[in-house]
Amino acid sequence: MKKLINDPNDVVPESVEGFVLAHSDIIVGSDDPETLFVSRAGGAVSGKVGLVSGGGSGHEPLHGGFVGVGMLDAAVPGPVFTSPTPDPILAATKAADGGAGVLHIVKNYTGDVLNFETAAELADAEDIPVKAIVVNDDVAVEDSLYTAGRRGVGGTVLLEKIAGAAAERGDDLDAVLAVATKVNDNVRSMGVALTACTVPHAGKPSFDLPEGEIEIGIGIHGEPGRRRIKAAPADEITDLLLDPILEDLGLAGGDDVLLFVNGMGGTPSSELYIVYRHARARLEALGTNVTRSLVGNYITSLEMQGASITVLRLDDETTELWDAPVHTPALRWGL
Amino acid sequence: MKKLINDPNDVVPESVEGFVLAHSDIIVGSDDPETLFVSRAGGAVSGKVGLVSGGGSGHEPLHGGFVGVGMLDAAVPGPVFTSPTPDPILAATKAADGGAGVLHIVKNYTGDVLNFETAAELADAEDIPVKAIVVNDDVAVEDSLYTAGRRGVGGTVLLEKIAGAAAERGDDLDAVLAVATKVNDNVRSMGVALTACTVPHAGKPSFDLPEGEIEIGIGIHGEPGRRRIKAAPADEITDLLLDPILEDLGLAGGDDVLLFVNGMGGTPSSELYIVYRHARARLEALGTNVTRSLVGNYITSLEMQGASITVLRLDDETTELWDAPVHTPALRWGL
Amino acid sequence: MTTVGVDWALDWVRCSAAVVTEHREELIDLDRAIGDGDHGENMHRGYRILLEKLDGFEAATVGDVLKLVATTLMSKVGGAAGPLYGTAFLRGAKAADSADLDAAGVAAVLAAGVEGVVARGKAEVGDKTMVDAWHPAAAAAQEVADSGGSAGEALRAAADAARAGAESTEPLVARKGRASYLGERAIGHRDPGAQSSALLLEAAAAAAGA
Amino acid sequence: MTTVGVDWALDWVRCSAAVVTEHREELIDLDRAIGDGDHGENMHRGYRILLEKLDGFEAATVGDVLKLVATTLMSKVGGAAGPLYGTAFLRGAKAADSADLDAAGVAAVLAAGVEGVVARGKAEVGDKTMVDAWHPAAAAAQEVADSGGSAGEALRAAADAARAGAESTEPLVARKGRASYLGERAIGHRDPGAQSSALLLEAAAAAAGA
Ligand SMILES: Nc1ncnc2c1ncn2[C@@H]1O[C@H](COP(=O)(O)OP(=O)(O)O)[C@@H](O)[C@H]1O
Ligand SMILES: Nc1ncnc2c1ncn2[C@@H]1O[C@H](COP(=O)(O)OP(=O)(O)O)[C@@H](O)[C@H]1O
Ligand SMILES: [Mg+2]
Ligand SMILES: [Mg+2]
Ligand SMILES: [Mg+2]
Ligand SMILES: [Mg+2]
Repeated sequence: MKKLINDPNDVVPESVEGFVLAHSDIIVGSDDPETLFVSRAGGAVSGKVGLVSGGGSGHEPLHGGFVGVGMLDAAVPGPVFTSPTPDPILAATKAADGGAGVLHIVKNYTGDVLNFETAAELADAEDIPVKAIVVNDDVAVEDSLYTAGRRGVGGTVLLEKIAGAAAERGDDLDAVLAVATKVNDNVRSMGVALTACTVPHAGKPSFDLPEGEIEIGIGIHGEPGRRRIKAAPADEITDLLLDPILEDLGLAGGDDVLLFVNGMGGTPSSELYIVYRHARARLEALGTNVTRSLVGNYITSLEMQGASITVLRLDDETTELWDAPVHTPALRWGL
Repeated sequence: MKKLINDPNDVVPESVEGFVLAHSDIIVGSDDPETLFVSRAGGAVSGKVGLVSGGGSGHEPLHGGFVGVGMLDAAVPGPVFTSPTPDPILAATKAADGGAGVLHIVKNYTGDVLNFETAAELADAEDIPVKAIVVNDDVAVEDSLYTAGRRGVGGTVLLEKIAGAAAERGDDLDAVLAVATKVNDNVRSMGVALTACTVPHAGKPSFDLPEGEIEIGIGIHGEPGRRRIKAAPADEITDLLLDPILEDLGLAGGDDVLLFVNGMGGTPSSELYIVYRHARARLEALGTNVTRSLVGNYITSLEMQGASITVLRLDDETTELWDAPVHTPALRWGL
Repeated sequence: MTTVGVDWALDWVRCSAAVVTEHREELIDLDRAIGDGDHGENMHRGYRILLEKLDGFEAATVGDVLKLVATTLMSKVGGAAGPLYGTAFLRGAKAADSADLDAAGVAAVLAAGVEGVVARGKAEVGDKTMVDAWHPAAAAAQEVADSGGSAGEALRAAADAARAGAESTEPLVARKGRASYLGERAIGHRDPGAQSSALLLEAAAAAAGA
Repeated sequence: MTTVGVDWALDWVRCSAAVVTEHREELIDLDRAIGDGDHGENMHRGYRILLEKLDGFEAATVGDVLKLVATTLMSKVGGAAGPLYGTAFLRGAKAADSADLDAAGVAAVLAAGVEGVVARGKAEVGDKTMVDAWHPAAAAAQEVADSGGSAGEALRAAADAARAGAESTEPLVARKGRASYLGERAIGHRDPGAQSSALLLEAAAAAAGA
């Protein structure tokens, strides 16, 4: 294991401390390290729906990097790859509440769902109305009664941006939830790993992936994917990720889409653009208009090499909300 | 070698193609693939000094990611880790020339210096006044008559931003060069590698770095560093990078600085913030004011794991120019 | 022991902390294989803090101890296991509001625990989760109670059944939790949560000297 | 051969392309050790394109061929080697504006080439660069010319001296180019540019059948 860390126990608190210091113009850390979260420097925005997300650490910049004007109000980092407990989620929910209620943006993993559920109950007991959107965009996972359902992956980033803009323009809690639901319904993702990642506490790679083999349908927690295949050219891998997305999304010629190529943390951006190039050509060949794009490391798995592709079908409203100004550590425009 | 690429020969052109497509609102690629460069979508800005940089590929987002309003006018990507030849540099220089002359921003490597020199001679023959700033901020390299001199590394990013803002506000060629020189005189960097990177054409890591060892004083081309040491906690490594920087820069208590922690491409941002945290504490203990910060992958070495620290001594002018609006694929604010 | 009481409950916590520490890496490795590699660390973190809280803790009933376990795991473990174990111990605590438990009392605590896990996690036996350890354990304890056995015997039977239950997860495809994403590839691996449940129940028996 | 002419120059290019292709990986590995691992690929790219350009190329003098080599390497190789080799061949071409070269002519071309490299790169003998191959090669050719040898003999002597010169870089610390960043760690490694220079000069001798 090779990492720029001190004690594995201190990875999350030290990293968050540095993160808050580096971005102190827009975010603050919680006072109590026992209920660790980050939130907007100015505090809750009165009258605005608060947006709170969170989950295990190791996916940076998700979620802390998306706290700021036009996006989240607070983010709760758990231990690496481990959902945070209800206490800090509750504390973040309180910090994000401007009197108009709070939306929990939860990636669909059993741990995240259960801990956010409990926090929402506790918030309810303190008279803070909470609704939750459970993001489940990963087409690598069969969505059936016999699984935990699809995982939440790349679509989460797009949803946080778009729902954040809806809250910022003054939508009420139900309206923000409706926008979030629309995004979740229209977004699909799939990922590939070239190498495994190493959880600091485990000290060993999360799985063994020999030279010449790659994992298709990988998640963001270093879980093995659905299948292992021989290494292949980027264009072929791109097809393997894109085909299930296109099928599931049922894109029609003339649809506007946002194409998001995400790096898993250890892949150079030059490679992401090679994937983007072919994915874009495929989408355009279908008659789809790639009207918005995002390429980079936005939802990662520590130092894993690999990428995921996310396609979001846009309409006028979601396009406008995507374009709205945003000022967070990891996503910024118009401000 | 595990990479999301097709033919190693196509890595640079395909990546640049995807890059240009993803950012077509602000940049364009050159028409002729034989003289590959990227430049601002609107063409040269009349009356503004043009800024051109370039060098081997593999350091993305440098330099293409910094083309746009407030920063570069054109960037020339060579083959991976290989300086581009004079032809595309000349073509980019012409594309960047708005009638006020062009500044070449050259990292101090023999190849870059020689090829930019030739291009400048050719531009001169076409009556385009060209001046060059050779960036040499890497304190890992002894600066003496008996070496090729210090390398240009992280300081390049800061210099491109600040000189770009000077050009944007209307400074003439000599004035932009003066600002660039001031930045170069006040910036120092040093890097560490935890793993080597693999040049696609070579197919093998650029050096062997066993588990438990790291390279101190690494460059950005996968060159081995000055010395190899046992892996150590992040805070110790941070000290090893920071000490020579502080010594060489001769910082005084009360100085304002920009602290830049850069990822080499394969390091999670959470680790960069751990480095940032300790570097910042060290600087503050010295009585230095860290008034600006930058943390992320801005000048990389393919998929190398590692980081570099850059410290820039700021004054009112460079602070103001740093804060000025910028709109490029990789750095954006105020627009 | 015919009955088990507060001292047993406190010992259970201490024995649990010991086995969880001892098996931390094993649980990490099981979770690396079909999950995300944190289960051992999560349980270890929870029980380490729980041990600290035990210092000077005053309990009148077994339920008081189990409630401390519940709230600590709930607020310190995180992931899927934290809320599930938290709920299990919370329900178990409610079923154990007396100073001493006989075999029927033990069986009632375990049954309440399973119900809690199922209520939160919606898993059934055979879904390759901790339910596959808890469910047979509760049933085995009930059998001992029905046939007039002691609390210690009930705990021993529960521990044995839990171990068998954990083993029984190996050939299964998972239908809940993170391993469910793997489909057929989960076959051949033991579920980490079932394994930690078996360890905790073994600690319960050991604490009773059974 | 007493003199070498345009055919020799064309053959030199072809032989160079062959050895550069054959030794591509060796040059990459030398550059990986003390540089950035691209030298073999850079030279290979340049000579591949040069071969294509040779198709149908009409040359009246050795200089015409060397000029094509110069401009192609200059505009296709990049890195440090591109402009340095480009300048060497450009200066060499100027010194070779006749149809045939005798030993003195060969020596003059090589001397002009070294001067070009030194003018651009400012390296001296012993700095662990391609100069360490070119400089003794030019001197050896001059000696053959002085003692009345043939062009072929001059090329053979140059090739031998270049090989020895490349070998002589192994124990050195580098003072120019990328290897200079390594300090003492460059010791024990042959300079890639010196090695490619030796290969090119060996090709020159081979093309003359020497
Ligand atoms: N829906 C569920 N019902 C019962 N147990 C579950 C469920 N989901 C997960 N588990 C248990 O949780 C264990 C994983 O715990 P842990 O690794 O700590 O959390 P996470 O999966 O969030 O990383 C699994 O091995 C399984 O036994
Ligand atoms: N200043 C110099 N003078 C002479 N030769 C040099 C100089 N700098 C570098 N070289 C030569 O160039 C070679 C490296 O070429 P190459 O790897 O193609 O370029 P780069 O170093 O830019 O990657 C070195 O091995 C050395 O022989
Ligand atoms: Mg987990
Ligand atoms: Mg190079
Ligand atoms: Mg787990
Ligand atoms: Mg090289």
